[in-house]
Amino acid sequence: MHFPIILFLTKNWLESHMASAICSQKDYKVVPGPEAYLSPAAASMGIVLPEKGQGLIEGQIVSEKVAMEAIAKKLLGAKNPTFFPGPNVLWAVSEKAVAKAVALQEMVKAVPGMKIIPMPDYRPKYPMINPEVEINPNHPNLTIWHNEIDVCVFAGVHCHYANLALKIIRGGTDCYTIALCANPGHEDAMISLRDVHVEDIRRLTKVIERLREGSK
Amino acid sequence: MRFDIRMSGLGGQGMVTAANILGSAAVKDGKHSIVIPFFGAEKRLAPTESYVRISSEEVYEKGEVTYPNVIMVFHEEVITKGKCYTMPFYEGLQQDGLLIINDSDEISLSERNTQSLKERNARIFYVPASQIALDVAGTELATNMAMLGALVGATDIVTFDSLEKAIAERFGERKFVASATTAALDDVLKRKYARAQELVEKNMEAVRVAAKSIKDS
Amino acid sequence: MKERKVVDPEYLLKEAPREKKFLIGNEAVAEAVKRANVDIGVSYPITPQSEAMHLVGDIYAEGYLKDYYRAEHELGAMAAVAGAAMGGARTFTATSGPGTLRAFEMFPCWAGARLPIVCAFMCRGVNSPLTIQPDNIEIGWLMDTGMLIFHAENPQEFFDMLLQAYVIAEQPDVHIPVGVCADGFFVTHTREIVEVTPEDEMLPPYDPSKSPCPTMDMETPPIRQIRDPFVMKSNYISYNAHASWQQEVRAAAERSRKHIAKYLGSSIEVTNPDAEILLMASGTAAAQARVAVERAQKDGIDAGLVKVKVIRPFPDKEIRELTENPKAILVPEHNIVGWLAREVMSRTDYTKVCGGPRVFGGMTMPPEVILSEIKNLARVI
Amino acid sequence: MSFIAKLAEDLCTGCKQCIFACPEPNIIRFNGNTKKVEFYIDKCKGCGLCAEACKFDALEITLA
Amino acid sequence: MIPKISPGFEDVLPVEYRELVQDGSYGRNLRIKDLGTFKESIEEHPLCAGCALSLSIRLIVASLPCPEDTIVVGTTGCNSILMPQLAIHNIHSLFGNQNAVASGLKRALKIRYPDKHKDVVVVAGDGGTADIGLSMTMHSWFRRENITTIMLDNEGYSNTGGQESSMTREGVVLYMAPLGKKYPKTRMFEIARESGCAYVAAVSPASPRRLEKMVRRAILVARAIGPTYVQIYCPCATNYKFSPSETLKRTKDDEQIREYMSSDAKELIERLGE
Repeated sequence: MHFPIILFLTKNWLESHMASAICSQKDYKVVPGPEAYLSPAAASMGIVLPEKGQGLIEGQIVSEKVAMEAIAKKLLGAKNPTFFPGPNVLWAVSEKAVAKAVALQEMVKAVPGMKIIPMPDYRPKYPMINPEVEINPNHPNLTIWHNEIDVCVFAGVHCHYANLALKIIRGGTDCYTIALCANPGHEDAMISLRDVHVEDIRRLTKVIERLREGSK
Repeated sequence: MRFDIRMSGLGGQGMVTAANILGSAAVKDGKHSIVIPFFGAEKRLAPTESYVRISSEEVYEKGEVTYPNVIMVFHEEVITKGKCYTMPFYEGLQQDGLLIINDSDEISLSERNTQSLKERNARIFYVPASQIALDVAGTELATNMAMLGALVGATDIVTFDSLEKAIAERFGERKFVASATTAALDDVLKRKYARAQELVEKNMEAVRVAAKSIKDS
Repeated sequence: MKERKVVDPEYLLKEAPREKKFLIGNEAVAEAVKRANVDIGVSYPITPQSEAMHLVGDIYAEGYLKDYYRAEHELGAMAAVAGAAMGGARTFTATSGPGTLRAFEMFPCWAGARLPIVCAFMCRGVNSPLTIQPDNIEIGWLMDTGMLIFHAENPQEFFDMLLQAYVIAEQPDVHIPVGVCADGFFVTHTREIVEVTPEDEMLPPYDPSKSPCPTMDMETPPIRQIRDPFVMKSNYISYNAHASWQQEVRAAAERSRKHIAKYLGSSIEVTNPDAEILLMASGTAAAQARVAVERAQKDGIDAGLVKVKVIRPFPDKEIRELTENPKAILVPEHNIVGWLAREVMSRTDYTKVCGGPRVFGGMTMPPEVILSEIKNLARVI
Repeated sequence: MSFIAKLAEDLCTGCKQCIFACPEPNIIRFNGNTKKVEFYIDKCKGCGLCAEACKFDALEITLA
Repeated sequence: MIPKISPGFEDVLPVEYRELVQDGSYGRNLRIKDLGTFKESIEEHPLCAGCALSLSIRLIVASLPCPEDTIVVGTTGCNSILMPQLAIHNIHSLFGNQNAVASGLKRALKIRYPDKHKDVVVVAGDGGTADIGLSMTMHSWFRRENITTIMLDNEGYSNTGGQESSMTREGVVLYMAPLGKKYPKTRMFEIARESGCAYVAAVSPASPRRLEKMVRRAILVARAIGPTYVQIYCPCATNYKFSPSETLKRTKDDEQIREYMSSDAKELIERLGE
């Protein structure tokens, strides 16, 4: 557990309660935690979502290409990379969802040692979750802590729940979070891509494979 | 020229309708206008007011006209019995303002009121609007039109052409948002005339007669 | 009903040809709803809102909406639009003063459930003794529900803001309700020129598949799903989930800033920003203030005006910058509590802020009243 | 201290009354081969409704 | 929607989800008699041992004619503690507004899925239905909304610790009625009938097959004709302070089985052979 909790509390209590204070927003970075007793939402700290063709790295807007490279590097350098697929890809609701699921599995295969822990739904599960087999947006950091996951990828999670989970993970763990979003992206992730569809996942997989081959 | 007009009368005399028609006519003339009724739970024969602002410039102000330069009194009881939310009836009248009162005879005012109006250099016109409405349009419900005629006679605030179009639009087939009581009076009025066109013509005649009576005076 | 075609929102809001009409605010509301391609309207009568929902009923009868009914009370109306929105429909409703309060529990619920509902608030007094007259105290209460709050000055803005509200509310990164407020009677019953877009052009339909929360139709995964979950366990982490949830609703409002800049232009409108005396006002108080500022300038007083169009998310940065230089800030308002003055004070040197004049209970605020306050200030600064 | 249901399999007739009486889902399952019920006891709260419903005294509530 | 797992993810999903897909009740037209032979869509829940209300919900869910196209609307109360564990879309909005939410939801689904039956079923407690939400409950009936309202009548407010409700019987001492309730139980059956419900029934979980028949009838009539109401008596062991094992006996002793159907509803039920 993080020790100087009082310090965190003071600094971040101020920040999250002065969410609009320009001074505290200036240098805000979305980096691995543990950040605070209750970390602020990155959007309230002045972090804005990327436009089409762009991505986010630690709160900074970069080109999509740069973001993809960064994701690949993070995944290949991870001790315990983990993929958290959400309901939109776990459940075969449409051909699009199935195609995406297949593409994501190819991505997982490209990363040596990458695990999959699913987020099958969003219920507050009773009485407990087994963090070895599932992640739940209502207690995501249990999963992260238990498995000592250092880099994780979210995909197929509804945006609202993805943001909850990403923020709690940042608040309570030192996991590096990556979000592949089909909508406009996630400020609360350390790296985020937007408008990610099947072909974009394939492109990302290619980047991972290229970097992996290059490092051999 | 900027007109800030207050119309005072009793519920059912058509102050709100007159204000809508006047504002609409001003817009047709290419001017700017804002129309607002006095907003209470208005009932028949209860004191009622409506307001129109007209200008060649853009108009921003909302709400009651508190400092009018034109006050139109639709019913003598506004003055004689104080049936008016604004007391005395000329409260807020600007310097050199205009008063148009629906009565054939001059109403005797208290010395204080006479003095006060004199200090403001108010121009006062009496017009037998209800009588004109009855004689020319065949119904007292056209009183408001005669009052508008008097206003046009005194100020040329809108053209007859636009006024006619505005009346036709108001009583035409287009759906018009009116309170329940106003809608009921609309029905009475429409029943009086065989055709919508006749309604417009008769009302315009009342407008012209009233305007002429002011011009002539 | 004319045959209608779907057009691009940006075209409809910015480029579509406009026709001048002489309308009251309530008519402008119905004209906006017509073009917003709304699925369901739910109404409940209250002055001064009623005529707007009558007219929405009329356009439903003409075929512009797919469903419409009069609810049992405002709480029922607001709950029904919530249900419809959870089912993936685009909804509209409106209320005023006491109705807002009767339904109040639903507003944080809409925001928390991330429902892109657009509701028009035709503000009126709510206290006893009864008043049906304009008074926008309810905005002061609505501000902290998590909804976006727009404040229209006139029927034209009411029309535009309602359409803009749908476009902004339904952005996947925003997806929270928008309250479009206008002062009752001063806007709802005031007839003036409103420039409207063509009757046969409408916004694209709502796409629930882009919602940040699943649609409740048993077609959207996951099927094991409650809108919206309780905290089931009493421990740090599940409360953290709830706290994060609330932060996420506020974050959504922050994200709307980008879209507000795109579709509204700006959250504020400024005249003479370098003035010694700066007025800050919203709604019809801004209209009255504009006239007072013009007259003050004619009298040789250095006065300016900031009209605040968006109350939530509050234009913090803009207000902070604008309040740096003036010697005094005057905040005229149509309510007794002075919620806008409070907002401004908390973002600047509050000793410079004069909250007032305040007019409420239905009274008109003549520009002369504001002007005399400007003159008083000019004497002392 | 907690209670759970205990089944005397030889007395079970497979009438399913216990299944219809149990407020907890997926605990009592019917085995199509043996035509008797089976208990997935992990989630049993020991309320005793199954024992009440059983007309053949095949069920009793015991200390877990 | 009948849930299916995306190919390749079968092995990563927790076992209870796999069971739901392989052995769930979706699209199989299962009945209460089949209970124990398929995976129920309620997972483990936190309600009290011996809770007749949770038994009722379990039986209601097993009775749904089309669980794959049903959306449940609940409200605050013990039922809403269970609902998140239900693998059918369900809504908790506020306390008492369930029938208004259901009205809006049903209308939205009619617009979006004109060729499909989407059953909207309200499952709420007696407080939510007959007290705080009474106006919204009754008005959904007046408006003839195509929704089914199921009241779980445990004769009091249980989730908040055992207060008297309008469904509590006269004379009963509970919190907020320290001298005993001073007026009789609200006659919701009659109210429903007079308010325009095409089908009204009262039953308890002590009669599971009858409960099933009534719930099915109520939902099928709601689809085609108009509002329906089922009142399920399910006494609360915790707040009425009796042993959980007595629940069934109490329920059986006090249950009142009643049924009313309009002539249209009767014709429909006969035609469908329900």
